[in-house]
Amino acid sequence: MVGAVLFVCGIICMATKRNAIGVLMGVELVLNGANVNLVAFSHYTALGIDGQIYSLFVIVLAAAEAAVALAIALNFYNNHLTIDVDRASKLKG
Amino acid sequence: MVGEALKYLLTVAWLLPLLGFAVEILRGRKGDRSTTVWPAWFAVGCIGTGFVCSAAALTTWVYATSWTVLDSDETHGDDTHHADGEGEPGHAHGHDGVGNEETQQSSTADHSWRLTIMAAAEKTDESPSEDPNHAAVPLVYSGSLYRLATFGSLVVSIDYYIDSLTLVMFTMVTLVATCIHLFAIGYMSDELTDEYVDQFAHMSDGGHVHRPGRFYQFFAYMSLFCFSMLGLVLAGNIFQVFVFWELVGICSFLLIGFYTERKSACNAANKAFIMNRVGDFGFLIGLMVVWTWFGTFQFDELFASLPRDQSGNIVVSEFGEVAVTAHNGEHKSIPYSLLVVAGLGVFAGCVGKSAQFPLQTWLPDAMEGPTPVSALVHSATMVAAGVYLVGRFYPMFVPEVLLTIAYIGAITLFLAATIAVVATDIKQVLAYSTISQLGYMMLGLGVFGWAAGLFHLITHAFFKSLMFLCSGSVIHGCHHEQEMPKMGGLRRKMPITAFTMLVGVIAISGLSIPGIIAFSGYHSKDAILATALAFIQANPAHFLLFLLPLLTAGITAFYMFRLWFFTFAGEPRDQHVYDHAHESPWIMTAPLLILSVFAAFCAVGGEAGNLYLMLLGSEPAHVAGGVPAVVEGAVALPGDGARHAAHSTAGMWALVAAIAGTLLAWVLYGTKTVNLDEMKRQLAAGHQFLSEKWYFDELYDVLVMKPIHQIAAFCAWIDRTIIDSILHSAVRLTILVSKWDRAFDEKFVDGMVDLVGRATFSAGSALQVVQTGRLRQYVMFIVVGVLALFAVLFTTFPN
Amino acid sequence: MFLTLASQSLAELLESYVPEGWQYVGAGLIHMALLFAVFSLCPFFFIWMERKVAGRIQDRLGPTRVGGRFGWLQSLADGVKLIQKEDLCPPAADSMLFRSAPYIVCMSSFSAFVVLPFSKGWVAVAADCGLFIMLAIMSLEVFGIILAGYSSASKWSLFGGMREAAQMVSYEIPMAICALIPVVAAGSLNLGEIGDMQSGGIWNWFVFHDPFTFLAFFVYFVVATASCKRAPFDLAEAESELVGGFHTEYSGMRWSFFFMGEYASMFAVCGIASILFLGGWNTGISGVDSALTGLRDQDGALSYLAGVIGVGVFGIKAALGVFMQVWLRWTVPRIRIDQVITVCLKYLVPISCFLFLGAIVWPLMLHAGLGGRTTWNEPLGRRVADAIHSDPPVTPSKDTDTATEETNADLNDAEPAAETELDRESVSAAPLRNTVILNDASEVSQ
Amino acid sequence: MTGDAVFFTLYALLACFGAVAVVVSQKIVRMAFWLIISLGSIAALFFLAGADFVGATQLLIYVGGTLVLLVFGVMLTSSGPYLRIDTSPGEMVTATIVGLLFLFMVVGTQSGVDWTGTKARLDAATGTTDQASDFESGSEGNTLRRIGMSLLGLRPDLGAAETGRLYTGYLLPFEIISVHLLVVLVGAAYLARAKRRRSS
Repeated sequence: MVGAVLFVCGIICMATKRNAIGVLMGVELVLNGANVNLVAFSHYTALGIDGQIYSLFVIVLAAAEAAVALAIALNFYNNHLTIDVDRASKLKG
Repeated sequence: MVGEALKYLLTVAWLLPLLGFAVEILRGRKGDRSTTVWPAWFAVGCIGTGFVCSAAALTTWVYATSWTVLDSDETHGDDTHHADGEGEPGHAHGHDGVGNEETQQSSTADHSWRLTIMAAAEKTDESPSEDPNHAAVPLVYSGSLYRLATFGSLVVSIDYYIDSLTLVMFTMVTLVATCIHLFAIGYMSDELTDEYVDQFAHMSDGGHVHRPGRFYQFFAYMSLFCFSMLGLVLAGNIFQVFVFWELVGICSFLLIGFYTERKSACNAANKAFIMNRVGDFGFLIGLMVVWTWFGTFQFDELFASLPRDQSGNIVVSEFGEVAVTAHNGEHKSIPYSLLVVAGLGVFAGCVGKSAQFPLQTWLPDAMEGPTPVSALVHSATMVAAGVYLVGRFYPMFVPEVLLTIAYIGAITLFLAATIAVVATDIKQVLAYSTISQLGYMMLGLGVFGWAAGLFHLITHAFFKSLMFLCSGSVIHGCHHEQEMPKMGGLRRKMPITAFTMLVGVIAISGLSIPGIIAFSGYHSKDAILATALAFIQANPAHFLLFLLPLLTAGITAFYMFRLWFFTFAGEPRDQHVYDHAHESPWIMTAPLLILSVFAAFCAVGGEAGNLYLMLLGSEPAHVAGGVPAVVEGAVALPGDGARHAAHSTAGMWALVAAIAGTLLAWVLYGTKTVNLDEMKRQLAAGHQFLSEKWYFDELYDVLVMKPIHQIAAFCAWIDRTIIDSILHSAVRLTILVSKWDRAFDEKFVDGMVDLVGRATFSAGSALQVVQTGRLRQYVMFIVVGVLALFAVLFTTFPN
Repeated sequence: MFLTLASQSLAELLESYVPEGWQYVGAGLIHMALLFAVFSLCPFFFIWMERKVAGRIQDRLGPTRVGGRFGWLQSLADGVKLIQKEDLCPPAADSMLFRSAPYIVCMSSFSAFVVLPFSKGWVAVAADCGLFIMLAIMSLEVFGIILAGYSSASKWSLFGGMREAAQMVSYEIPMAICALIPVVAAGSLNLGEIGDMQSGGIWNWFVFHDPFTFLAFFVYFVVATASCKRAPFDLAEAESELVGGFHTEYSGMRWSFFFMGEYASMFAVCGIASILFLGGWNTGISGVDSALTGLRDQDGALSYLAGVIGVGVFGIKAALGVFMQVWLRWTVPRIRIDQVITVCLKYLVPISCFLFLGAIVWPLMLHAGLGGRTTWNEPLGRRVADAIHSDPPVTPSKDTDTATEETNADLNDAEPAAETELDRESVSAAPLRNTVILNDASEVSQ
Repeated sequence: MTGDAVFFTLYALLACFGAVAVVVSQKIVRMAFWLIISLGSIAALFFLAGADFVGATQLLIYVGGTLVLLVFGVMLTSSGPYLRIDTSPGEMVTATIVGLLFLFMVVGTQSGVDWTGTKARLDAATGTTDQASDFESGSEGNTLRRIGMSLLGLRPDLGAAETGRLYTGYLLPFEIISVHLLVVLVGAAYLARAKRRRSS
């Protein structure tokens, strides 16, 4: 349930925030929603510690992803002097 | 396991030169390539070890047959048979080997022993009443070393076929080759430099060619040569023989053309190679026939599959067909003519290899190669290969083929001998003598003197290599002077060479003091002549087959002594050459001595001697008894008995001829009684005719070149006038078609393609709207998509 | 994980006095009070101590007026004064963040004490990875500081906050590594266990465990000083350049919260140091330690007394550490911010990594070389075995003894601190062998 | 209502509230703040779920690391004093609608699952009893060693020690993720540095 809420909030955040870093936060939220479920399963079902280990990996990967995404955002900012993702429409067909 | 031991020994002896070749050609390139001498010693080591191995193998074999093969002639038949009984392992294996033939076929096992002439053995079982001589079953070990490939029922594999002939050949080849290698170390020593000046290779500016020495290369080729020859001898199937046959050819090509810079050398190499191709074409035809009708290349299976009646004749049905049982047991009948074709074809290969009558002209030109090469080519390896193959393939030859062989041999030997009489180049003389001696062998084989022919092959190998080495030593001593008229009196300068040469000359010209001392050539030539005599006694129509060799025996003696007198005796004709002449170093003379010993005494005892009996030990079963003429007009082949009967007379005639020739030579060249130039002028026509080699090259020119040129011109005309016009019209037609085609393409095909392209493009531009480049809209898309998906899921699968 | 107050002994003590069922509540309350007292009092004490020490170092008297001749109550007076001050919030500031920042700082540095044991068993949460949790919680402090610096719309604060954050984040790395070194030696993250391991004799302290821990102690101390932004690493709040750094705009109670947080974290890191390296609540004299252990085994008041003594010892050690930091502050000059970062990233991190490696390799060398043991009193192999194998230990037998003999080496790479003394180790022989087998097999399978 | 339940509800609500606040708040730094609240309470949930190592990791890495990183990013990329890029209300509405739909769907799915039955079947299937033993052992949340060992490739909790069977743990993923982190480090450094060179 909590996981679901977090997940959805994250998605909405990703969907609405025009700030690149806001989008990042949304991603973090989504990942945490997943983590909550993992840990919950590891606690209440027979998933054992595997769930915890998965969530560990998820956390680490999220950190890495955040680092890279932030670097990208910085780069983007220095090229366009903004981090509004809507301006990042170079790929617009 | 006698067979095991033999196999391994011979395989080692066979493969060692290959190793030598590889090492020399690869390592030789490195380092101080042109001034290092080790490749030579490496090669000598390889081939020498090979000689030791094969000698050991020979001894092993002799032990295996418990010396019985070396007993006297009359009983050797049973004794060999008996020897089989004693040579238990091989024999026993042979039996069960035959018992489960299929497994033997399927398994590449080297242990698959087959006593090949089992057919003959069984024949003896059927008819114990027969004369034991007919039951002479050669002791043969054969098997497969390595299976290369299997095409359907055709198994291409590296087989070995070991009988006494193989062993003797091995020993001979390795021994001679060793001596020649040793000799070559001395002879080729002037290649040991970075700046080899080739006096005979002229450049466009008239200067001499300067090139780094090719010492290591020479020895690498020599090793490869020996390897190929040994493989040919060891080969257990005709296909393998063919492979090594070609290898020998290419080696001879490389070695004859060793002085690449000399145009003559290149031409000679090409000539040799092309002439061999002509022969090999026939060989291929023979192979095809054999494969098509016998379905195998294995010697043993081939021999076993030919049916022979009691008298050794090939059974021919009234439809002129021969019912053969193929190795895999199936029966089919072959047109007798095809057997003839196969025999002739294979023999054509031999003709090319051992320079028989139509194709003999390459051999004298092959003198362009270094003298050791000539020695090797003429004695042990190249030309011997042809004769060996004839001997090896003997059981497949039907009488007609044998007759052809005999006539070819006869013609060749006379022709070559006559040319040799007038040749002045020392090596040319030897070359022609070789040709004629080869003719002798062919003749001997042709007139059903199997052992005799091969006997001569061996002895000839010894004394011919000896004489070539001597001439090499002379040439070396005289600084590459080959013209005999410029020599003379050299025996004072180079005594060893002169002495050994004399031995060789006596040997080849078959001189002897009967009953007291006789050199090898005497015995072997006697054997051949005896066979020939017996042959013409059996069928007098072919009397030439005895007369020509008899005559030639005299000529041989004549020109050989002419050579000796020219070179060594008398007064020096060219003072300059004489002054600079010198005896060769020991490394060249030692082989001479060794070889002279063998040349003199290898055939001691004649037909009762070890060598002959050894060869006889593997004589095809039906030869000993001789084959009577089945139908009127066919040739009858004499047996041992007839041969012995004819022996004494033949020997006597031969001796007389030889002595006559010798005396003539002495009179003409030894003493100054006759003025040679005078005689030459009187006999100008004949002399011209002979020294032009019977105009053979011109003959070929007229017979082959001119027609080819005219045909070519005719073809060219056809091309230009007819074919070109056809082509042009075709081209125009094509252009028309292509015009139309182009229209079709542009209208229709391109239209289709464009349609696809436009469709894609419009679709893309339609989708372009979706591609907003807005990250968050993408997210929305994803979410909505997932929603839709789940909605579909829930609606379709309500729990 | 409900807050299980480690109050068994006190509960037993109370059993006889309070009605059935209430003793836990009572114990809980008492401990709450104690903890709160400690948390809120130690900053006061340290502030006073700092001022006195500073005065002494600078040949002053320091505070003398308030409360007796040593100015005991100086800090209290300061506190009162701060409370009286007006609580300003700049108009341009993001007021919510501005207000909440001090609480974050204070809360994070105080809640670090939750897992810090003061004496044997005297710990709020006997967490198995206590050290880890502690570091994690203390890392939250950075965030409060950033928020503070950012939300009070002022250059000084922004600069200060940025520098502060950069400095603390980068110093957390070597701090964690240095803290891991004794953990490697101990084979446990549980602060309580780590403390128990060092009982009995000063030579059992991890400082003297091996050369690497010895060096690591000093490195840790430096890094800890830097990570509580104490001098000489306090450029971020240098009064001379940035007028107080990130808390320029703060005043009154909120401002004092920052300082309470700072002192609390000072005490926390020093507590960590004293547990990890200096034997925690163990006096370091073996006789006394064994006596205290005996005392603990008694029930009721005696064991409680032992606990209190432990608290005293621990507090003294931690306070000494804090004193060291104060001393440094007034003796060493301040260094530039780039130097600060350089020192951290270019020197301290490599050094600590090297020490970490050394600490890992050391037991192996020790075992291979002297056949010696890396810890003196606690059979760590037993704990590994239990973790692997929750069965009750099997009875020792000859073959297991011999078997475990050769398993030792492999065990070391399985878990560096898995050195055991033979008599205790045979207890866990069978599981140990299993470990080894599993270990090798799994490595192969990887 | 046990203490666990109390704390769970408390933290769950806090987390959800933080998440929602992240969504609605327009200032990027406030978003970060609320994100901290949310993630911190999620860490607390982890503690409650007996996964205190994971919880601590969450605190250390997310709150102490990732979020600080984010705020750094905010500060480095903020052109004005308080950067606020507002989202158009239309988007907001659509996003909310879609999100609510999604939420509804997920919750529906969740509630549709019979958890106890699933757990029973899972236990029957895997036959693992470690959770039970974990509960008995009283020291709930002491998953540290087991996690560590499974990262080293040992799975004693699956009863490998008894049976000697081999459970390859997470050694390989562990190594992979370490390398991955290194790569990310280098890559991020490169990106950030490259832009500096270009801007200067």
